[in-house]
Amino acid sequence: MANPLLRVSDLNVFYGDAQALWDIGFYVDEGAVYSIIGSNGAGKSTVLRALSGLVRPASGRVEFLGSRVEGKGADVMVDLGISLVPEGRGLFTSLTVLENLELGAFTKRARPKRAKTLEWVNELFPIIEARKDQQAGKMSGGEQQMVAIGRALMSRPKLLMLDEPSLGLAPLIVKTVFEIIRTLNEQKVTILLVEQNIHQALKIADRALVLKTGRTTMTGKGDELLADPEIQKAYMGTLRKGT
Amino acid sequence: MFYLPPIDILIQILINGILFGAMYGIAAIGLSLIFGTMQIIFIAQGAMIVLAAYGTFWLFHFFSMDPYLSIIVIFPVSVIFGLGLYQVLFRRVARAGKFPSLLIAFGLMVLLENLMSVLFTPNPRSVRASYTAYGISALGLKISFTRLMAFIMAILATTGVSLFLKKTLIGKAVRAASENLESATLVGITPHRVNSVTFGIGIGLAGLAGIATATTYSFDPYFGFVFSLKAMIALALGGMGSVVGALMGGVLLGVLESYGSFFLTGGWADVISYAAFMLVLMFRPEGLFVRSSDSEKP
Amino acid sequence: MKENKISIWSGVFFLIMALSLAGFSTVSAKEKKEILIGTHLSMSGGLAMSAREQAWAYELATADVNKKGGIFVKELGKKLPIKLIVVDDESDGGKAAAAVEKLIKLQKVDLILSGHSTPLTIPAMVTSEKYKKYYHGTTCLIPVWAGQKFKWSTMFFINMPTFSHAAYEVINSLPEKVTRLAMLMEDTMDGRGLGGALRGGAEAFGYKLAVDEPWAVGAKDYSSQILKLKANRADGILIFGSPADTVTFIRQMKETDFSVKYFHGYKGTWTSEFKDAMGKDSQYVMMDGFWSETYPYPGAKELGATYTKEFNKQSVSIGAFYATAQILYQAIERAGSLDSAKVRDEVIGGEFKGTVMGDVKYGPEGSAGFQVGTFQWWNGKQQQVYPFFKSSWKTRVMPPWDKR
Amino acid sequence: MKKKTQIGLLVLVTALFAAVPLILDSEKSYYVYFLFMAFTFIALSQSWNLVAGYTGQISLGLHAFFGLGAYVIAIGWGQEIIGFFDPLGMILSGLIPAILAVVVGIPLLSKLRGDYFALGTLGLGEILRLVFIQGGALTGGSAGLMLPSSSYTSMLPYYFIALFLAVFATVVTYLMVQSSLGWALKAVRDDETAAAANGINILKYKVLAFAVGAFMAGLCGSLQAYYLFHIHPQNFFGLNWTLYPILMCVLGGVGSITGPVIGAIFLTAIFELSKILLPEIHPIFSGLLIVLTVIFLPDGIVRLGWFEKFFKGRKTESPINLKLFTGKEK
Repeated sequence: MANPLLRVSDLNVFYGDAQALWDIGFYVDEGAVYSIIGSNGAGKSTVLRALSGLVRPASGRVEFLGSRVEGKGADVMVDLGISLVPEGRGLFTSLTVLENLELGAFTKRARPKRAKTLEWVNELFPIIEARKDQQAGKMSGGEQQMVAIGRALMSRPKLLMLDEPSLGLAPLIVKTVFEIIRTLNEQKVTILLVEQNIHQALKIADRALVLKTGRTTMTGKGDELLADPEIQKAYMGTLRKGT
Repeated sequence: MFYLPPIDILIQILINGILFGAMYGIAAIGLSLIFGTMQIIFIAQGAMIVLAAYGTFWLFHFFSMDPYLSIIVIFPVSVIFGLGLYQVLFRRVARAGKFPSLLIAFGLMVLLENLMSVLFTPNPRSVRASYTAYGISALGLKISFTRLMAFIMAILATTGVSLFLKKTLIGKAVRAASENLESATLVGITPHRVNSVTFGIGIGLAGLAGIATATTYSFDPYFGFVFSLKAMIALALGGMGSVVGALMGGVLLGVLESYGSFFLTGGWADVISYAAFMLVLMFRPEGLFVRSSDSEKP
Repeated sequence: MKENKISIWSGVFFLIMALSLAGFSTVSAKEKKEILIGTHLSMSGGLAMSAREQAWAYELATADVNKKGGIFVKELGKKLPIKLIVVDDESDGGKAAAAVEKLIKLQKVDLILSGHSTPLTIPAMVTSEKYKKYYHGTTCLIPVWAGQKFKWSTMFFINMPTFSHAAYEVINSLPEKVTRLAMLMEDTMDGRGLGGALRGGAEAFGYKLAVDEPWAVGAKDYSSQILKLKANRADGILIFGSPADTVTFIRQMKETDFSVKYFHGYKGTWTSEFKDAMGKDSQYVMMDGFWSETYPYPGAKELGATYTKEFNKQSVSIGAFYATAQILYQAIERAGSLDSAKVRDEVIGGEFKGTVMGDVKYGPEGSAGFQVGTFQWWNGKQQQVYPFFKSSWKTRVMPPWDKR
Repeated sequence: MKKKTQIGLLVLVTALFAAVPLILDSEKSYYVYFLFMAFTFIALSQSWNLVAGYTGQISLGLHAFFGLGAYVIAIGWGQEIIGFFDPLGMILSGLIPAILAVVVGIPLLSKLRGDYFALGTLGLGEILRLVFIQGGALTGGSAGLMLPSSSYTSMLPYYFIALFLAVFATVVTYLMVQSSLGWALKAVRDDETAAAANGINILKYKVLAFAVGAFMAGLCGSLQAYYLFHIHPQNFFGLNWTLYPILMCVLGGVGSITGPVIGAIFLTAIFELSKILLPEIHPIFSGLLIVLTVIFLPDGIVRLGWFEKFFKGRKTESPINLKLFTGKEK
C-alpha cells in the first residue's frame, strides 16, 4: 500500500497538567473519509486541534504527505493542506460571507487560485452566492455551517477536518450536511470527521476510530464498527437507526 | 454662578470641543487597532505620540522642515518603527497572552519617557511656525488653524484606516483576527503578521498625532501619558475595535470636556469624563456608537 | 501546584538575605575627610526642569566654597571640603521621603539641602524630622511649612505679604487701568497657596476678580476657560501653571483672538523655553522670579554671567538656590560643627550677610522671606520690574493681538 | 513536605525577619527601611497576585485601593475618629476599599471579557484621584492632608506592621488558594465556561478575590500614610502603586505563592541599586529592565528552568498562558 495521506502515531496531548490524549495512532488514506467517534469529552476535538496546529502535542509523530508536521502552527498547517472547520463553525461574524470566503484563500498556495476556487464553492453551495454580501453572523445555523465548510475549501485543502458539523442543527439540515460531505468526498477531498452523531458518522466513513477518555478503544472499517454490538450498546443505545 | 451664555459662545465651545476631541480620536484609533488584535491597551501610545512630536520638532529645528510637510517623513518612519517594535519586543511574548505584552508596553512607556528626558532634556519644546497660534475667522467664530488641521488629519486617517480594513485582504485579515484569532489562524493568517500590521498602523497614527501635538502644544517627555488615558476613554466610549467609533468617542470626549470646563472648572471636567467612562464600561461596554446587534461578538 | 519545595527555597533565600543585610550594616566610623551635604532633587519626572537649575546652583555654590579650601569646622579643628550628594526623588513625594531616608542612613550625610516644591519638600522634611537631621529648606510656601511646626527644618522662600502685593503694585503702576482681573491657579498645593495670597492681595488693593478658578494640571485644551474669561470681559490675567500649559494657554488666546492688557504668569513664563516657544508673542508677558542678576548684591552679577556663559540664557531663580546653599555653609562655619542641632540653632534667628540675595535674616520661628521679583519679557530679555529698587524699566501694557 | 512543615518554615522565616531589628539599629540602618518598603510591596504584590494569578483578571487599579486606604486614615485622623496606629482605623482602611471593590467589581466582573475589568480599574484610580483633588476641605484638595508628624517615635512599629502585612497577605492568599474556594478560582481562571457549567458562581468568587485584594491594598495604603504623614492625591493615587506590584509579580511568577515574595524583594533591591549606581539614568534602566524581563523571563523566576528542575523535576507553564493561541478565552 502506498503511503497514506496522514499518519498519526503515539500522539500525546496535555492541557496544563492534565493529559487529554494518550498514544493516539491512526492513518487516513488519500480520498477516504475517516471518522473519529466517542462520547462528550473523549478527546475527539483535541485530536483535530492537535492536527490543525492549534494545540501543540507533547509527543508523537504526525506525518502528512510523507513529512513530519507535528508542532507546526495552525497557519502553516493550512498552507500545507490541512484545513479545519472548527466546532461552533468559527465564522468571522461581523464580516460578510464573501469576505469570509476570501480570507479562506489567504494562504500563499491558495491565493492565486482564489477566483477559480470561489466558483467551485459557489457551485457546491448555491445559497452562498445568493447571500454573499450578508453579514455572516446574521445567517441561520445551517447556512453558517455551509459558509464555514466553504471557507475551509477555499484554502484548497488536501485534508478537510470537520469538527461536529451537525451540532445544533435541525435534522433536515444535518442530512444536507452529510450529503455535502459525501459530495466532497466524491470530488476527491479527503475527510477527517469528528461526530457525536455516531450512526451517520460511521455510515459515511471508510474507516473509523473510537475514543474513550483520551484513549483509542477500537478501530476498524466504518460499516464493521456500525455493526459492532459493543458500539451499538455503548453509543447508540435505544436510538438504533435513528436520524 | 450658573448662567446660560449666548448661543454663539455655546457653538464656539462645541466647535472647539470637536476639533480638540479629534486629537484624542487619532490616538484612540491606533489604540483600537492594537487592542483589536493583541487584546492589550497599548499604554505607551502617548509616549509614542510625544516621540513623534519630538521628531517633528527636530526636523523643524535643524532642517526647517514645515511640520505638515514632515508628514512624509514622520508617517512612514513611524509605520516602520511600529513594525520593528512588534518584531523586536512583542513577537516573542505574543504567544504567552496579554500579560507580558501589557507589561512590555508599560516598560516601553517608562523607557521612552526617561530616554527622551535624558536625550532631549525635560524642558518643554514647541514648534513655532507662522501658523502655530493662528486663528481662522469664519461666521463670527474663531477656529484654531492647527486644530483644524488636526481634525482634518483625523478624518483622513479614519477614512484611510477604514478603507484599508474594508478593501485590502490584509485589512480584512486584521478584522478577522480581531474578531476571532483562532479562526484566523485556521485560514492561514499568521498572528504575528496581523499584529505587526496593526502595530505599524497604530504607531503610524501616533506619528500623525505627534505632528498635531507638536504644532498645537508645548510638550515635554512626560506629556503623553494623559493622551494614553484619554484615548483609552475615547476607545471605551466609541466601542472597542471600531475605527469610526474611536474617532467619534474622541470627539464626544472633547465636547464633553469643553462644556465641562466652561460650566464647571477644568478639574471637574476630568471627573466627568472619567465618570462617563466608568458608566459606559459598566453598563454599555460595547460602546455608545455600536448597535447592540453588532456587538454580539464571541 | 507544588509549593513545598519552593517554600524551602524561599527559606534559604530569606536566610541569605538576612545574613547579607547583617553583614552590610556595620560601617566603621572613619576619620572625617569631607562634609557630606545631601539633597533630593527631581532629576527625572515632571519637575526635572526647575530642579536642574537648582542642582546647578547648589553645585556651583559648593564648588565656590571648595575653591577656597572648604569650610573651617571648629569642632574638628580643620578645614574640610564639601561633598554634595544628589539623590533623585523622581518628582514624587513618597520617593522624596525615600531619598531622605537614603541620604541619612546610607550616605550618612551630615546635613540636608532642600529639594524643590512643596509636595516634595514636605514629606522630605517629615522624614528628616524623624531622624533629627537638619533640613535647610527652600521652595515650600512659608505658611504651609509653618503650619507643620517642624523642629528640624528652616525655610527660606518668598515672603508671602510682598508676594500678594507685588502684582497689584505693578498693575497700579501701569499707564492704563486694568480693572477686571482673572485669576487661574494651577490646582496643586503651590497653586492653592499662592492663589490664597493673591486673593488676599486683590482685596487689599480693591480689585474684584472677574474670574477666579483652579486650573487642572496638564489639561490639553483651554479654549473653554478662555471663552469664560471673554464672557466675563477680563482685561488682566494672573496665572499659575507649568511652562507647557501656559504656552498652550497663550497660543489659544491668540487663536481665539482674546487680548488682555496685562498677563502675569507665575512659574510658567519665567524660563527661556517660554520665550523660545512663544517668540514674539512672549513680548509684554509678565513673570515672577526669585532673583535677578541686576540685584545690587555681591556676586549676583557674576552668578548671572556664569549661568549665561554656560547656558546662553538668563535665569531668575538660580540666585535663590545659590543663596540657600551659601546660608547653610555660612551657618556651618559659624556653628563650628556639623551637628544638626547646632547648625539649625545658628540658622534660626540668624542673619546672613552678603549672599547673592542680599542680607538674609531668619525669624525666631525659623523662616526667612525674600521679596518676589517681577519681570517683563521684552525683546527676549527679562526686564526687572519689581521690587522697584534700581529698576528703570517702565512696565508696558499689552496691546491687542492685531495691533502688534 | 507536609503542611506542618510549611507552617513551621513560614514561622521560621517570619521569626528571622522579626529578629532583624535586633541586629540592625532600626533608626540608623537603611536596610530596615528597605525591608519595610519591600514588605509593603510583597503585600501589594500578593494582593494583585490573588486577583490576577488565580482568577485571570488584570487589575490596573491597585493604586485606587491603596490611596483610598491612606485617605481613610488621613480623613479619620483629621476628624479625630482615628488615632496613630489605630487598629480600628487600619481595619477600616481595608474594609472601605473592599466595599468599593464589591460595588465596582460586580458590574465590571460580570462582563465576560477581562479587558473591561482592566480598563475599568485603571479608570477607577484616576477617578478617585480626581475626586479627592476636588474633595474640598475634607480631603484637603490638591494639597492633600497633613498629619501631625510629631507622632513618630520609631521605625520599629512600621517594620513589624509591614512584616505582618506581608505575612498576612501571603497566608491569606495561600489559604484562599488551598481551600475549595481556591479550586473554584483556578477553575475560573482556566476555563470560565467550564466552571460556569459546573455550577460555580463565577462572579461571586471573582468579586470575593477582588475585594480581599482591595482589603490588603487598603491596609498597605494606611501604613504608608502613617509613615509619610502627608497624604497627597498625586502620590497616593500614583500609577506606580499598581505598576510596581504587577512588575514584581510577573518577575517573580504570577499565580504562585512565592513568586510575588521573591519578585518584590528582588525588584526593590534592583531599583535601589540602580538609583545608587546610575543616578542620572536609572529610570531608563527600570524601563529597560521591565522590557527585558518580560521578553526573556515571561513566566517569572519561580518558573525558570533551573529553578524548577532543581526543585520540582519538571518544567511547568505559567497558568495564564497560551490562552490566546488555544482560543480558550474567547
